Amino acid sequence: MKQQAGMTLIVKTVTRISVWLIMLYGIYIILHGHLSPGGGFAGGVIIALAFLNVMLAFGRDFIKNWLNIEMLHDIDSSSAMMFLAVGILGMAFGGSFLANFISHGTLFNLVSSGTIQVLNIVIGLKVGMGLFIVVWALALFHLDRKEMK
Amino acid sequence: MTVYLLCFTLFLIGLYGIITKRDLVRIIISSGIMGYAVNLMIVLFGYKNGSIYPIFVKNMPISPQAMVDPLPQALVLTSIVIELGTTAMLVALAVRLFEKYQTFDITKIRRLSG
Amino acid sequence: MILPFFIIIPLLTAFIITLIAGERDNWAAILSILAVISLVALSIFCFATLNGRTIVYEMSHWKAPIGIILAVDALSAFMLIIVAVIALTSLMFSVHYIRHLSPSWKYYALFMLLVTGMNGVIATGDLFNMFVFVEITLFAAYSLVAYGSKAEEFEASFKYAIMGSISSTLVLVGIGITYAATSTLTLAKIAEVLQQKDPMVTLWIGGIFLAGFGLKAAIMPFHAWLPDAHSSAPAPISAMLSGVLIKALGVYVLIRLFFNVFGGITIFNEVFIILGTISIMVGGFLAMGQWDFKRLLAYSSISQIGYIILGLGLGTWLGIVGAVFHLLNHAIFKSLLFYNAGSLETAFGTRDLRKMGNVAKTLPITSFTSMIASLSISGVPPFNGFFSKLIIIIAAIQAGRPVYAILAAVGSLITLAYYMKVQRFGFHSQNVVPVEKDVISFGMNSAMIILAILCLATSILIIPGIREVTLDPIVAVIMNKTGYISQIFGR
Amino acid sequence: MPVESWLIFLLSFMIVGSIIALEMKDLLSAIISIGVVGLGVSMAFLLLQAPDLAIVQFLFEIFSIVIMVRAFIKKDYHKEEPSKVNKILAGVTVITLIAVFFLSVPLFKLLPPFGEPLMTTARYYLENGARETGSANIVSAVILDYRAYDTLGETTVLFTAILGTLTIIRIKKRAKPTEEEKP
Repeated sequence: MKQQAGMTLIVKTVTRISVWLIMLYGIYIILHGHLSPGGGFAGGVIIALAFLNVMLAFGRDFIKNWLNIEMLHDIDSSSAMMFLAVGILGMAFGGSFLANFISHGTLFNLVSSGTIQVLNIVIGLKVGMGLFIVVWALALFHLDRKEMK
Repeated sequence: MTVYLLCFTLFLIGLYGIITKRDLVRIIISSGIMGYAVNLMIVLFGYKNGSIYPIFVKNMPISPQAMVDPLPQALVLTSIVIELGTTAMLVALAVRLFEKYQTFDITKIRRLSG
Repeated sequence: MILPFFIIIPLLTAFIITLIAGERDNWAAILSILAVISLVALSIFCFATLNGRTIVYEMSHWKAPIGIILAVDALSAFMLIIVAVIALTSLMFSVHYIRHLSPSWKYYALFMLLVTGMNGVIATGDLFNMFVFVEITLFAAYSLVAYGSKAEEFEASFKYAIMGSISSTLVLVGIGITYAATSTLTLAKIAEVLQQKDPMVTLWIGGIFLAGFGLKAAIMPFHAWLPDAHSSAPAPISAMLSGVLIKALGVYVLIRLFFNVFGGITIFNEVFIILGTISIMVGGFLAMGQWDFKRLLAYSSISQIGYIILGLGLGTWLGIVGAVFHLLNHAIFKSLLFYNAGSLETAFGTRDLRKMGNVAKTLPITSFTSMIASLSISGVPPFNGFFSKLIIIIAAIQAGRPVYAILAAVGSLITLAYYMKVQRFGFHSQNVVPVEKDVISFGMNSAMIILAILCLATSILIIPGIREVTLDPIVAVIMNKTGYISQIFGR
Repeated sequence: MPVESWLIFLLSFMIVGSIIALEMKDLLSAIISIGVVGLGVSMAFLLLQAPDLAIVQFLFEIFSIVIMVRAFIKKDYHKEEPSKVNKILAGVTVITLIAVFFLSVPLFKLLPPFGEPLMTTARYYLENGARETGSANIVSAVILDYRAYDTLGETTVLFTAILGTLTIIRIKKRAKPTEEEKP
């Protein structure tokens, strides 16, 4: 298991291209959450799966250098806080907690629907980072135990 | 009616699994089955014959009367996310239990009794 | 305007703690204590300014059946106070107690999420929202039970998580069926619509919710998870779980659903009475056989919850006064007893009552406060537990159910018996066990002293002049179903 | 009715799949069968005109399968022989559950029949949702505007679950030594 980090060359080459496509698709899904099926949760999972793809193809050591796990933790908690901040801002400007206080724009435009889009982005970030951290932690758990033995 | 009952059967299979299985992984799987059944049941309650998804599309006038109920879908979205959280947490616990006891068998994991 | 802050304050604190986490663990403790102090002040202010009204807050600016509302009446405000006060003492106790469990910021973050979840459950007026916050509470509770990473803690946490997942799924089934039958999720609207439906529907939904939330309240046939989870957790968390969690998630929700929403179906009262009495007796007998102090306390919780359920089931004014009063009292003395257990564990490194000794000399405060708590919980006159149990027993006689009154009195004697056993073997035995000086910190001692004082002080709530402004509005809310509906819709 | 018959077919398929998942000896096969059942749920959502849910269910299913495979499929996990299921317990459970099933058949008749929901509050969302929130996707409008507070709770649930999982797993974050207590 240990002698070869990650999978074969073919997988690695394909992954190198496909990761960005997957991530782009995730971002598309998040940004169009108010127009088409999908939204923050679906897009967030797609982004997490893109990271997961890299981890499975290249191995855990690679991803440690490629991504700053600390930063993922911080994005995870700060995006959760941003959701709350949108709520509090709604209280200040919209008269009620989580009120949709930004202008709604025109229906069917990409930038429209006020806080719905903002919240979709926030949720996407939160879900993407958070779920990847879970898989990362589970993977690291086995690594830790193996080193101990 | 038949659909409801089949869905309920799925739920009961999950319940059966949780009660009788002696293996942590099977228990986690059973709780997942129960979750599927409930999610599906809630969406079934919101389906309206001959209607389409509750999303408006540009240049395609659809009457709101011809749409399915959006609220159960919103509820189930929440419930799916919660399900994933439960699964992650149960898996983490099961892995730690395996590390401590070297087994997935719940009959052998019995430090607490009474 | 103040209602959303019951959720915002603890939630924001939890997020800030996770953001600044790391070496600054002290910050986490200070921040969470500040947050909980503000919650105590806010909830007392809220209760004091209610005057029998219901405060309704419309989330996202949408009216009741369309959006989610927060609705706080006397009962909710009362529960909010209990949660905040017990959380405060629990945090005071934690600061020193969990020092040996590394990264402690996670502990505080999860603790604040636990408080968020309970506040959310109590404050909400929406059925599905209640479910979501129940889940937050339970997830935080599972991870806090497993916090010490010992094998039996994982085992207890796994059992708890499985039971929690069964009960949540049942609750979700109930929510789905309620929605199918009524096409709304606002509790008050559900109550209104169900009045016009076939009573069989209400009966069915009620049965599912009774199983779902009964599991969370650990009423007798659904109690199996409780002793493990409550005895394995760190002591301050056991106090939170036993003291408030099973009440906020179990008893409070049962009251809300079965009195304010489904109210008026007598068969549920019968079920409550029978389940309550079974819980009293079986919980008591199981507690008697335990030598592990925390396990004994956990079984005793089942028995004491039985009293609350019995009082509610009687359905008379007096019975509900007793139930509400006992709910408050049990939160106080059970938390205190768990702190005692925690401080004994710190001092002796064991929870086995037979391996302790000369506590009165080495740990005077622990010994003294545990004496007060034991007397309270077994119903000895000057303390609060006596009054609430007495009221429930009198109510049972008045309601024409002398058998249940006798059983409740016998249950009280059993309680007295096993707490005397605790005092005899645990605190005043002849064993001489060496203990380091000053293992119990100032924070732990003051938490115990505060609750011991409250044990005495809450007895005055029963004095007629004070009862009219404290307990009576709560009972009025519970007994008045149409009032609940009309207050929320502002008619 | 085509939708209903398709659903009956899918549900029977899922019931068979979940029985296989529970009774299969091998862990990997069990996990894969449950994945197939999850995909069946996703297809059912598509049939029920819930594309949002179909996407989310599909992705979350993949994710939970990955978590379960990563966590449970290790070589050293396969050594043990699972202990026998208690026959009496299984029998009693099956009988009880069958009784529950037949008791609840008349109760399902009290609900509105399949395909005809009441939709009293839902009608408001459909008629006014797009105008009032500016979102063409009414499900998005419901979860992020009308019931945004639920979604805040949901995000918090996920946050709690992640924090809890990390607490249970105890990886070394920020170079702080974790203590390992031996059982």
